[in-house]
Amino acid sequence: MPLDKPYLDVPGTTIFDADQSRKGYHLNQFCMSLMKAENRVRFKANERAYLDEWPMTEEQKQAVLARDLNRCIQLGGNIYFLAKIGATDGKSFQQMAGSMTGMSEEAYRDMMIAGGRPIEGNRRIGEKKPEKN
Amino acid sequence: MPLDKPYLDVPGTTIFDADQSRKGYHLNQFCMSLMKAENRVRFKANERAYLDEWPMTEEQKQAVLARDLNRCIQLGGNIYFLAKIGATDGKSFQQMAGSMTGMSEEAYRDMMIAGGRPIEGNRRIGEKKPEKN
Amino acid sequence: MARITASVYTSHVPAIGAALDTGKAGEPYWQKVFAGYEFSKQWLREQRPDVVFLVYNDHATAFSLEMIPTFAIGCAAQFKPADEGWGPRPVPEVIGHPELAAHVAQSVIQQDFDLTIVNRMDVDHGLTVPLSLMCGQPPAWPCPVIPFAVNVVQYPVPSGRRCLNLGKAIRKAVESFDADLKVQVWGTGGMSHQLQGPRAGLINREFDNAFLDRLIADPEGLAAMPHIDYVREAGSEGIELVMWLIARGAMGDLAGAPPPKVRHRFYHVPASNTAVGHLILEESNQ
Amino acid sequence: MARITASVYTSHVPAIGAALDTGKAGEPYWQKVFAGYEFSKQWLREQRPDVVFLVYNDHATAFSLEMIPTFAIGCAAQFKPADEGWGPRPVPEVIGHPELAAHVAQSVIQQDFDLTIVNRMDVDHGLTVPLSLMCGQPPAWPCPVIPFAVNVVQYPVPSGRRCLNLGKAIRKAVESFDADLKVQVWGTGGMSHQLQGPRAGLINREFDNAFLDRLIADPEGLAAMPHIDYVREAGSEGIELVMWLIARGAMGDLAGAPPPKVRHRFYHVPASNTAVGHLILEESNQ
Ligand SMILES: [Fe+3]
Ligand SMILES: [Fe+3]
Repeated sequence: MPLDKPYLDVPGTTIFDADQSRKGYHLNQFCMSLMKAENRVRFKANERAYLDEWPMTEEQKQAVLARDLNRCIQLGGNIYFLAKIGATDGKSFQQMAGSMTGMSEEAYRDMMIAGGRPIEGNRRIGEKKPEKN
Repeated sequence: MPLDKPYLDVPGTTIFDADQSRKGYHLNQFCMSLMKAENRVRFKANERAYLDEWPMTEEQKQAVLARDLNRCIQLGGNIYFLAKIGATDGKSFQQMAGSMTGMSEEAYRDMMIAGGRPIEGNRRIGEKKPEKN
Repeated sequence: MARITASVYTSHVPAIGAALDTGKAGEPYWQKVFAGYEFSKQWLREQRPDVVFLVYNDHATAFSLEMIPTFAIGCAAQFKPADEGWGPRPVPEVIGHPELAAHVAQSVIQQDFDLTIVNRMDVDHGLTVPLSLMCGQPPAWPCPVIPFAVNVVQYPVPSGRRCLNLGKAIRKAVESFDADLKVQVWGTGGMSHQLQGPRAGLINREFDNAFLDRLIADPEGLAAMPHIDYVREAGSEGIELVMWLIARGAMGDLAGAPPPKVRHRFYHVPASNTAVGHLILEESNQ
Repeated sequence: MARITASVYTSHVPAIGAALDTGKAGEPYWQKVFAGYEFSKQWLREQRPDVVFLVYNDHATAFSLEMIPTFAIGCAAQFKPADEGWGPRPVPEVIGHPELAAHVAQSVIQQDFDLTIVNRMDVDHGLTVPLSLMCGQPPAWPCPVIPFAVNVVQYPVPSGRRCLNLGKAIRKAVESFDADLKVQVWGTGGMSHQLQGPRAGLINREFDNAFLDRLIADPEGLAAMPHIDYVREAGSEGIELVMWLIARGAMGDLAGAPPPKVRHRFYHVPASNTAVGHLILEESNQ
């Protein structure tokens, strides 16, 4: 792709650029539809049937059904859109963010209270980390 | 109003600026609704009832009912929005434009074929006109 | 690398589309208009671009008063002809070029133009009439089209200078796209016309022809012309002509190349309420 | 004439709104956040503006992927708190200032910023949480608010330089408005946070505090920082901090006046996933 992407070496991070946006268009628009109460009800009643109303890829649908947010992001999802799924499930932003880190909810919350994930070792892919996190 | 308006001395012309846009918001949004076939049908069946669904002023509604486009423009209408009323009535853009000039449809068409309304005498309000038009 | 090969300028009068769509194109009134595009259709077949970057304005069709973007770039894969109140025009769907559109958007935003990115929109006569004039009535348009919509409905519209500079930024963006594409930039709208009020029907041949002269030879000077001159001299809807400066700004002479070749020039009054102007400029180093 | 009296900077974490709305504001976790705004609430009562020009970003609420404006100015008479998926926040409607908004829009477009004018939109936590932090839970907000939304969701977002220059243009626009109004400009979002992927939870105290230092003393230098530094150092959502430069650009020192007074500064980690930063700068010639 000809877009200049200086951000590809940031670890554990996907920048929502035009390519991602194109890939995730219908996935994100599906998420947006959950801002209406009646759609949330319909989605919860039969997730698969609701997803099938959208021209999403099978992979995207599976990622939503599994609530695999990392996979959703890979497939073009953006966190502010995906957050509507979390809201539908009654999850907080902290629970959603934590779910992508491989940490338990408690461990993630404790990390935040202790000052958050440190920047050292997290600037560049392959950078040596001074400590485990 | 504090907006700078260098265009107020152009004769027979209303510039659709922020003030006009605010004044005409609901009038123009009503016009926009006529882009849907089912709304055109409902409007034609009972114009007054359809207009009453919109928070327009009584003056605006009367101007629409009378198809007085000059008055509509004074009250905040924009010609591209008002054109949807003309389309609903089956009028061409030339018929609509002509209707605002006080000329007959034929006289307006003939003026256009003869080269249009001349610029001389039409640049500034109060300017001396070299000929009647 | 992609490159700009030519720019095309034309009025986009809705009645021209209606004449074509209702089989009136053969009438003498309309023949005088279409005659000016005979050369252009042949030229387009020969100089067929890979993508057309089509600058136009929406006429209260895709954009109501809820949201009025100054500049909007269409990044979708396709765009449907709009129902402007009398049903959609019976013309082909417009196929977009999402990759180039996204690249231009990224590049131009980074050059400090504050675009609105649009991923879904119907396109009105402002976009489809120029295609009809340049391509006739084919079953499909000859190449992908990137719609670029400019606000000229609610004042203030962008200045001539801003439009010319935007064209320069679009050229840079196209030239940094990593695929061998021939791109044409089209500027549409105008020429002199006024559709509203007691002054409706205004036409100004002298202004229009001087505009064409200066667009060819003195675009930088022309870009300094204030809005009020367009409104006063070319009618309230003549302001659409600022969009021609975007296409003109994309030509190489403003970035140091030799002046473009004037391949075609046409002017006719009237089409409905409007003076029809048309120009084809080709890069001389083609 | 209208004038800018102060600028306010604050994070706009949604969980802060949720804590207030669900009666958790008294819990020790949240008390540490709200304590940083006690001074500010008192200050706002004393320095009550006539209008707040509130720079924020929409979080896929009013704007889906159909249309993504780089800069959008809210010109409506009122704006409803949005349903972001758990029902609208129980906070007052936001009353706009259509006349000043339209004036700023016109002036800023004529200074070559390509705004999108918005006449209808719901406002999300990006706008309402700063109001809650600064005003508490009143039955009505203390003054009209002009929402100004910046795209920081889809890359590329506007550069820091562009944002700072936009702030300068907003100042000029406000100062040419023909009514005696005290206007505050608020910049919201940030500070360091990342809500996505395995790096979620990133916090960078040193970056944040250096950002606050430079925002106060070296805004022109700070404006040169490229996006990648925000993303790398402050997390993918830390990019929201570019919006603070719009508010900073509106302060008089960048137009030749003396430096602003720092009335308040606060920093705390965490609120949910985010580092909370807050600053109040007052024009010194008040
Ligand atoms: Fe037009
Ligand atoms: Fe935010």
